[in-house]
Amino acid sequence: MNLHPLGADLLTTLVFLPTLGALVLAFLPGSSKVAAKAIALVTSFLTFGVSVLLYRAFDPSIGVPEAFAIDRPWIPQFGIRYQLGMDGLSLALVLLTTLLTVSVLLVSCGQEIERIKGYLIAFLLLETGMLGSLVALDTLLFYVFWEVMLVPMYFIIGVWGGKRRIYATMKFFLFTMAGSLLMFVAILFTANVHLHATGIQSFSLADWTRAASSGAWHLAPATEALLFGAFALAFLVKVPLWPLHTWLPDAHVEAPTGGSIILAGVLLKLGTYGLLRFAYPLFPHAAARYGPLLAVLALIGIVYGAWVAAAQKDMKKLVAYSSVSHLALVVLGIVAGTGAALSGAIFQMIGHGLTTGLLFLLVGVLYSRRHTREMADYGGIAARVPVTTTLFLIATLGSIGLPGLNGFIGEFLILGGVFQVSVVWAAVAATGMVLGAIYLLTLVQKVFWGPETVPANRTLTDINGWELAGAFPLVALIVLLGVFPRPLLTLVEGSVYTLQRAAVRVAPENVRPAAGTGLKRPGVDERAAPRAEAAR
Amino acid sequence: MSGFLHVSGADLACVAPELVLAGFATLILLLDAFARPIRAFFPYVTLLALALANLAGGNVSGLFFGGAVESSGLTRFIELVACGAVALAVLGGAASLARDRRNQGEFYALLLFSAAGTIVMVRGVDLLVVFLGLELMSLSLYVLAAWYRDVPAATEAALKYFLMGALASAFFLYGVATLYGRIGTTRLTALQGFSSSSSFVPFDVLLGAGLLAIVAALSFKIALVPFHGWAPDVYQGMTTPAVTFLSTAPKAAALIVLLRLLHALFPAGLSEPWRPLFAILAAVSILFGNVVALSQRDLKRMLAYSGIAQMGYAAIAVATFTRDAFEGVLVFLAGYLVTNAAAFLTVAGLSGGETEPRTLGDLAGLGRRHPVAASVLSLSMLSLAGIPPTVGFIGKFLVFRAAVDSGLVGLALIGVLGSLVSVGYYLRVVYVLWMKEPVGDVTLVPEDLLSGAAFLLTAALMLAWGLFPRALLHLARGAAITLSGR
Amino acid sequence: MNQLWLIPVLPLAGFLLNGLVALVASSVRAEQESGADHAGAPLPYVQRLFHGVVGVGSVGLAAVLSFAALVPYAIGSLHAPGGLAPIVQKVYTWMAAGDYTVDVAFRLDALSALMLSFVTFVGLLIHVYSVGYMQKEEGYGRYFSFLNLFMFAMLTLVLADSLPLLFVGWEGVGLCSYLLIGYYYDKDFCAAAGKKAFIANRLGDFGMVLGIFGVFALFGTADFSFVELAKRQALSGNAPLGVYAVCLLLFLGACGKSAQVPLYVWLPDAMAGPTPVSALIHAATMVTAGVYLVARCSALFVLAPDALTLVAWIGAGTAIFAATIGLAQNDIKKVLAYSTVSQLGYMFLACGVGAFSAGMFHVFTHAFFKACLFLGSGSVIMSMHHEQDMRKMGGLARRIPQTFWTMFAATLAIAGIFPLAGFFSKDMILGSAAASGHWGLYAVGLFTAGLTAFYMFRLVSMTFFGKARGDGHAHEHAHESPATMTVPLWILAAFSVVAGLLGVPAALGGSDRIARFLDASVAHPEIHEMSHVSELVLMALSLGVAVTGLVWAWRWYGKAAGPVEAVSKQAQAFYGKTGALGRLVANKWNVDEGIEALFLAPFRKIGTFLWRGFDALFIDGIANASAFLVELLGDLLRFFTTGHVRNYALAFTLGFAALVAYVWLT
Amino acid sequence: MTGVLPGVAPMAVPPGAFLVVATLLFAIGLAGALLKRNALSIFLSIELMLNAVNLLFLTYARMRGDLAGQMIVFFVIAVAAAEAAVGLAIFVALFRAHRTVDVDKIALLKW
Amino acid sequence: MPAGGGQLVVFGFASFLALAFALLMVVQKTPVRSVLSLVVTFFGLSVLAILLAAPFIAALQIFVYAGAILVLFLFVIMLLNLKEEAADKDDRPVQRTLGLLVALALGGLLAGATLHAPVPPRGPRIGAPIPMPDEIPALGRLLFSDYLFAFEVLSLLLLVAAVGALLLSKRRFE
Repeated sequence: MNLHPLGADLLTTLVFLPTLGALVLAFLPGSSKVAAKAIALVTSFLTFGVSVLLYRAFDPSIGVPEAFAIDRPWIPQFGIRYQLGMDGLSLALVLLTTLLTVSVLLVSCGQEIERIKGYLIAFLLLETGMLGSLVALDTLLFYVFWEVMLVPMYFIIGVWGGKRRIYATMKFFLFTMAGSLLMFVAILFTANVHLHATGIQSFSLADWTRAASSGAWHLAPATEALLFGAFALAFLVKVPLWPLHTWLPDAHVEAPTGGSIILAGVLLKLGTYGLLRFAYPLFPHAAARYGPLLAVLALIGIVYGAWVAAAQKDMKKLVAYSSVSHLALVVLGIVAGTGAALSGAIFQMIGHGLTTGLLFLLVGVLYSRRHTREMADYGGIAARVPVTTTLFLIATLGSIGLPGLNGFIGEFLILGGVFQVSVVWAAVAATGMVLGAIYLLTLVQKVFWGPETVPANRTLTDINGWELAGAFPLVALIVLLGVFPRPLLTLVEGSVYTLQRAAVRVAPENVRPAAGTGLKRPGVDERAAPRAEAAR
Repeated sequence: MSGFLHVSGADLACVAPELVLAGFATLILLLDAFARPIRAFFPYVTLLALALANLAGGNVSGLFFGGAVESSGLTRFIELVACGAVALAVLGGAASLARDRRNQGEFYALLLFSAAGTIVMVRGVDLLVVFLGLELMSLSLYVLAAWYRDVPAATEAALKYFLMGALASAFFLYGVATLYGRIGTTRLTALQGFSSSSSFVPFDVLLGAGLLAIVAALSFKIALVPFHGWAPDVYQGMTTPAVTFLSTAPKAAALIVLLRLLHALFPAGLSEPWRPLFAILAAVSILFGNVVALSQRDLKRMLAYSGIAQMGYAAIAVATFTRDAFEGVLVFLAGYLVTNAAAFLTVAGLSGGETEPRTLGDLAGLGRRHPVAASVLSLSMLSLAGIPPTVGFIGKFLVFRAAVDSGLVGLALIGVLGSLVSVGYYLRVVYVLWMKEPVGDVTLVPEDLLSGAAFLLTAALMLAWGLFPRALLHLARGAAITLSGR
Repeated sequence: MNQLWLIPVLPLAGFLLNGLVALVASSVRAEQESGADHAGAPLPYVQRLFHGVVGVGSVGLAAVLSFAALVPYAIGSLHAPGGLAPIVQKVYTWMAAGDYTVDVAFRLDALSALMLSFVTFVGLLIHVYSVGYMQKEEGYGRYFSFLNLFMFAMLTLVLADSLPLLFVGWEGVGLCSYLLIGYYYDKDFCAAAGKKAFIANRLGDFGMVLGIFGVFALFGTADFSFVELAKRQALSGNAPLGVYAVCLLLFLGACGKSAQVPLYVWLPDAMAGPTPVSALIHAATMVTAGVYLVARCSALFVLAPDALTLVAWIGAGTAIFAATIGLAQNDIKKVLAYSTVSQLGYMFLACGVGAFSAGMFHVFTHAFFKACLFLGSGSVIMSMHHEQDMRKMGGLARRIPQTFWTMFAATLAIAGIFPLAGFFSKDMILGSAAASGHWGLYAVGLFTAGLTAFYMFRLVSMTFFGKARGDGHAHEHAHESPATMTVPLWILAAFSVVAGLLGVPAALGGSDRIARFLDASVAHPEIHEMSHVSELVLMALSLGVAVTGLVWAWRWYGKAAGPVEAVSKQAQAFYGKTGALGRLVANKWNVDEGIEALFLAPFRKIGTFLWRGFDALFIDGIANASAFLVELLGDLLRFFTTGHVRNYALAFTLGFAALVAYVWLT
Repeated sequence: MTGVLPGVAPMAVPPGAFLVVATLLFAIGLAGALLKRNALSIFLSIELMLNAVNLLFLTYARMRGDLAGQMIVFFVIAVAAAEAAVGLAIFVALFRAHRTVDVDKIALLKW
Repeated sequence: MPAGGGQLVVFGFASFLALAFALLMVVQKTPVRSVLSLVVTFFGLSVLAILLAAPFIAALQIFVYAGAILVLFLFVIMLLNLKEEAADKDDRPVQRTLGLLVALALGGLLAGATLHAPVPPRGPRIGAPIPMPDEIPALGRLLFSDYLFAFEVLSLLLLVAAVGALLLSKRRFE
């Protein structure tokens, strides 16, 4: 169902515009850095523009990813389709992706980067991969984009990374690959199941979800568990959930600034996105059965990540571990599955993308000047770089969930939602608040405050125009989303409601009449309400 | 039983490609003997021959020469593969051969003969014809292996390839003899009849041994563990352009013949001892090939072991033995041809000539000096690793899918595990290309028109087939239908 | 006045204005100083003027607005039987997801009116005071922007109509205290103190947040209409256990914010911030937020009597505990800090015995005299060129008379001398403690009153009486502070004298207005009235105790003379009299050390272990080991390719044989 | 396998005997191929194997009274000749490059 | 052609000759002797061929194998003047034992299988029936009808062999 006069191929444009830019760059004669930067910037801005168009045209009452739908045969011999579409969830992440890419490119314009052309190309291709996996509705197409993402990131870390970049990038690649290959087999298996159950050869998520929710697959519990496991593993490695997280710190530490931003900002979110889009709707029973297990892992992750972060001496590593902790909270919210928890989880995905992206951006600013990430090499630089300090403080506060900034909304809703399911989970998860304050404030204190000990910092220069241009939108959003979270929440509530409905049969008590969330709007009710009733 | 010395036009049309190839090969031999100065044009002549051969092919279909040979989607497929392999070998190799002054006409002639043999091998419906095709192909390759006959490594490669090949031929013949003795025919078409007909021969040990002898011989050509020993040495010692051909078309032909024979014997699908047997062959090859490739530093040896592993994936299709599997494996082979050739293009271009080994280190920093070559090589590595959106992914996808569909999930998992290991060494190449500072100044031979074209062609195919595999799938399905009769 | 939201938003605007200007200015300055030393020169006059005007102006406007709002309301509700209905104004829906809907809505009722009055009033005075006190500071602009931000947060906290919104202010004030304690960020201990404060508060907020969800779960809403529901015992499914839990969780939050045992540790360190900050945030307003919260939720607390008792005992314990520490401090601000903790204890004691209005009354009076004391101490410190050690002071009464007299008044007030403010509020607390039959609590409170009198008079004596100690030079130049500082002092002093009259008890012929006023918005469980006679007896008793404390302190410290040693000898004498206990007291019961040893050190150790041990060794160990093993396997297997063609032939044959055997055997 | 197929002229010697002889020859050839160290001898052994196969073909042909077997043998002999030509040429080249045809001494390419 | 009993004797003698000299060929250390002993084996084989009603093949056996191929071998051996294999002991005991074992095992297994295999059904016949005593015309006819294509391929094969041999045995490149 294509909602809007805007061309049905808007999504194709969105996804492949960056590739186009990358191609232009690749065949750009000569080595004019300015031209390269200009082309890359223009491309990313256009892409962002397209995503904004989509946002303007989007009708949030849609709960299923069928906005701007495109459905064409790709490999008709095997029922594989070029099927794209959006719902609030993917749209939110798309906006985040395009925005962060713009920031990254802006920042990279402000810093001295060798072989910048390749750098820009890699990021544009990466953007295509990310956007593709966000809007792909054919599981195989999704898998293709999912894998495509790996390669540019492999180059970004491997070519422009730090000292141990090769180890880091291989680790990143292999960890992710290990997960996704299992998922690959699972996809094939599921397709086979679908074929035998319905006689239709299809990899389309919509078909699968319909069959799954109508129980047409008749999966044996063990089989469903295995399939769910394979899917979940692929996504949880990406998240990354404890104990699969150890690739993240290395990757983050070694990656160049832009790499870290995108990695933390978007790639991790794709893990949770995958859980929401695939693992949970396709295998609700297994999801329900193993939810508690995931929850326990998530809880461990929350405390563990924070605790280890508190022991770090390297700024990036610290932020990386903080991501482990925060994403674990998101996973917990997904597991809890109540309306608030899901909304919170999605909100937190965006929020974390902004705050952590900003944190990495600012660390990158410092790094580009001093070429060290050790906190000990800084200290007392607040007076030297007031603006950076201010922004960093805002990012930090957003990250530790200070009310009025975006971090709080996500945390509050997740915890609230989890509280409805299990007070104990909520209590354990809430310790993250305290621990978060401990390590992040320590970071701020060690880096920016105290006496100016290191002489080298006396010549430290503050954030420059390009970098500020890259950072500003993030800061603005961090504050805006904190004060006015409604637009984002309404954007995703349709998806949330669908997700809950998918889980209804499993845990009816999870779905309550969503009070005042505007779900009484006919758009959703006509489709959702009857089934929801039936479910009770 | 066709008449005495009776050859119809259709018969000739059926084998037209071979005729064209053989004819041009002879022409080149003559030219080389009497008009040496025009050596520089032999590559173009060869390409012309290939083009014509392809035009000549696929005009008729059915059985010809009294049912000894056939023309079908399958032969069409192998024609394309064989000619493609030669084309890429020539495109990529011409420059380096010219540099080493080893661009005698025989090289191209032998390649063409070998291609003809490859085609005959698949075209043959009578096992005798298959054998002759096999021999034609192999003999040419034996000679090509020793092309740099003053280089010890080359002659050693030739020796090993030749002795093993001869041994394999003996086994092949033993198998044919047994089949002939037990069933009474060497015609695949007739075999097809036998199992269904009332006069069914109980599948006793002797017949099994005979079949296995053929399987072993073909596995040797395909280079499946444990019949793989020759591959690394020959790859390393043989001149690279020839390896480009050797590592692709013959393997494809041998695999297809294997499938045909098996399908002739078991039209209803593989029975009990056979399916696990091929599954084991596949699994062992995948694991062994990938693991050992991980420890190689010589590019060609690494590619040899990777080839062993890749053929293991192909063998999964043999174990699966459904039409989808056939289709998948054909796509896989086509993709492997392009991808592997792309890999050898750069290797062939590496300086130092055939006398020096081509180690991983030689690639260091190539990304800076020859971005195009480096990009194509990287692309082919990704394709070999089966990462989308390359044709390598499509091939693996189809093969695994078929396997999973027929319940061979375990095999698929092993395959997946293998690819995980393989990422280790494929990406190592990429790493050396782009992320390692060059040690000495290793450069490519000046990228002439031909190799440039080859780079672009292979890259384009790897991506195009990866993104829009429909056409390829169509071709493969045509061939698969011949294979599976459905 | 139907635009309550303007009250908090005005200071916010001030914050943004001041903040941006200060930021730009400082970044310009950073450009200039790049590479050079960092000279903390004062700001140019114009910029200072700007910051001052914006800072004070925005708060002043807010104050005007708020009084315009609360005065009519107060008068109205005093005359209306049962008080006026609260004014609630919704601005917009903040968030709505699942079962959680939170509006941004502001509420004016007796409780918030009371808070509003002194928050804006004292806040304004302290802004004015700061203009003088901070004038030489480089971070002048930053200071005022933070102060404004604080006012915004505090007013949000006070006016919020729902727990979540209250929590916004709650954390906001925490942030500001963090920023302002760390105002001298280039001093390690300041930065550390700020962090400590924030984290201690977070520990409390941990409970607070869960408590909020608990309220949601109990009542289905978290805006203060739930108080009414609670009054009507309209729980969704009567869940006493839940109620206890929620009360305790909320109280944990209160403990963090209001520095009750065991979370009080941050407040003394918070003195690292500029003195006006200590006065405003860490004495008058923010730290009383906890009491405000308990009072706000009083209807809920009375449903859980045991929880209330716990509150009472925590309060009492804190009161006496902090007081004892206060006895032996030599840093003038530390003494005041501990006294603040102790007074907060009183307030919780009051709430604990069900006398919420008494607690709020003490909050009210305390705001004035404690603010006065802090500002006075600030004036002293400034005149002593940033000397805070009382042992180096003495005989300042003549040098800075205004400061002396105002502080002296405030001291008497806090000591609870009739008829100053402290007397009435404290007496109301002790009275209700006795009335509610908690004689144990009463006794503790009484004794603490004595201690309070003692250490406060000790402070005054050591600072103002006797001869000058320490280096004469400082005393030569000790001079009275400018009017911007003394005027607020006088005003506050005046209020500390008269503020108590709002709550003159019936026993003294008063009409106990404050209680009647607050009744509208706090719960008041049945406390059987005491006879006026017994009330009077109790008053006399507490007065007596206070006086005793004063005299005692005078005897020890009053004639404090001579050089430092003499006094320190006296201190020794104090220890001699009190023995090991005294030393322990002087070391603040070694609480900080204990925490370090028991919690912080292990926390760090375990963290490091998990990182280096579990992550690096175990998980990565597995990953790297498997990778290594595969490589190794490859290095072994490659030798099967021996390079000898005969071996290949053999392998070929063996393979064939194996296949045959396989087919044969199956 | 004793005896010929129905409708074929009977044999004095049971074909099984021929087959066994052929098989044994094949095995001997194989043993030679595996045990000899001289490249020529190895190839010689392989030639023996081919001949063994030829004998099989002939026997089967006789059993079935079918000429095809003999036809095949004709081709095999020709192929063997071709192989011999190429192989011996390779040995010559090999000898020139290595000064030996002892396969145990020729292992530049390994691992 | 001798009668049944005689045939047995001839068969026994010929096959003994073939097997014995084949063994001799294997155990021989000197290439020349190996070749010569193989000559004898081939003679034996051609006798067996005659017993199997394939006199033409028997002739070919003598002409091509004994006459051409083996002589070629001898020629090469002389050209490279190969003495007997290096006197030092075979330094590959594993190869030796395993090789011997597997060869014996396979020989035994296949022989046994061959003996136990039942007489197969007639099945399809592809070639013409064997006309005795004179099969050559039939062979010829077959060769140029059914096997025409194979014959053509064979010609290519020989061409390649010739070219290859020429190429490889040339010393210089030009």
